[in-house]
Amino acid sequence: MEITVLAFGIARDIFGGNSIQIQVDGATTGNLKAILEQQYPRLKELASYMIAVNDEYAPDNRTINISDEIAIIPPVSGG
Amino acid sequence: MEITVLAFGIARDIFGGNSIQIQVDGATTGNLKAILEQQYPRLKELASYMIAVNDEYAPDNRTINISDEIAIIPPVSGG
Amino acid sequence: MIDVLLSSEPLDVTHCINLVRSPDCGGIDVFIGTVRSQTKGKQVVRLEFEAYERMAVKEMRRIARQAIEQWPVHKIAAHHRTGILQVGEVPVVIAVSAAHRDAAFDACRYIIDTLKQTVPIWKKEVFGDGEVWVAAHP
Amino acid sequence: MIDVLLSSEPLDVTHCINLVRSPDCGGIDVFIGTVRSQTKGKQVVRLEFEAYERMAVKEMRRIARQAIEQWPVHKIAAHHRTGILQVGEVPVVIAVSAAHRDAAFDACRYIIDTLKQTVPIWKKEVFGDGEVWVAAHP
Repeated sequence: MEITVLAFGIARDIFGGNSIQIQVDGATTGNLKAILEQQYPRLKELASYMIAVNDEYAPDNRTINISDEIAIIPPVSGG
Repeated sequence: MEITVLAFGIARDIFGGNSIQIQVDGATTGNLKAILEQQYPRLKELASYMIAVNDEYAPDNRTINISDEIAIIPPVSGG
Repeated sequence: MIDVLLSSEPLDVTHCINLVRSPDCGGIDVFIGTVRSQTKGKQVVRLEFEAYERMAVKEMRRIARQAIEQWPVHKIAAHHRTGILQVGEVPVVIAVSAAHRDAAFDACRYIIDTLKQTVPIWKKEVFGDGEVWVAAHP
Repeated sequence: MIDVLLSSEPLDVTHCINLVRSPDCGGIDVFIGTVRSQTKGKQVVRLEFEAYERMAVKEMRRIARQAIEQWPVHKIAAHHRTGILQVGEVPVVIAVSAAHRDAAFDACRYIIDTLKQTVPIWKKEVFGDGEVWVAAHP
């Protein structure tokens, strides 16, 4: 299935846009990270990053469904 | 010598006015406290009180001079 | 009472304070972030804040709820800017009221500390000779 | 910069904040005392504050100087009311700015905690059926 990954901050610069389409099948957030890092190796240079599923931080073993809203969350720096 | 002791808060109620005249000679602040407590026994019911000399808290062994401004400082409760 | 706002308009500190005032409260602690003119010795031209808006608001509410569970506080306002901010402008205001001041101080500090760690908002520092996403790299 | 005020007029919180704002500062912590409607379950009609004015101002300055010595803070405003205050009114405002927020929080809290212990200001709580000088008796 093809999912949309929203990007913010430096991830938007790395992706070259505020979202990307990516092909994953029966994937977890952990699998998604591996796929993203393969296609966008600069992600590995970040201090850290998280995946959010439906507006919440998700652990690496979270299964991704077609209806989920997925976002990549680079190190936050609000305040 | 006769000195003026300024009074605030509950000390004003105890003295019945915002200052009193009191006779002391070669006294320290500690002596002054003893004299005040004799004349105004309700001072002994306070949680504590201090003597200020010239706008500063004074230790009990501070000698009192005729030119000093003396005040009795009952427990403070600002803020 | 929790009042959370993410806004591209200037924040109103007085409004935040009025939101948390209450006759049941003896004290209000307010933290106001302000844009510094320099960081690590470099002159800052401006800051640009961007947010994952829906998640940011949700996360700010979650932090405020945690604070209310942990400390006896009455009301919390947590307002955060997005967009371009000049030196001296206010990216964030946290106002917390409580019957007693210790709870207001503790909760206010917890909220700003946690906000900086978990709320999906990103700050780009723009200098005369370049720009950097704060905290992105080790 | 230290700005100390003892006033029988209502305090201006916004003015206190503006006094400490600075392009060198990343954060301001503000403590605002407010008159509570009740204390130990009794309804408060009003508070009356009285001060040994010259000594109180001197002591507030001393506390602010101590805070500047102990923490890397830039500017401090410490304003305190005298006279009669109704429920909801503001007896005290402490505003502290600093490059980094930890110093602002620590210094602000130190100042209000120490002010309550040492500054010669007295508060009388007036109830429907009597009045009491706060903290006077054990």
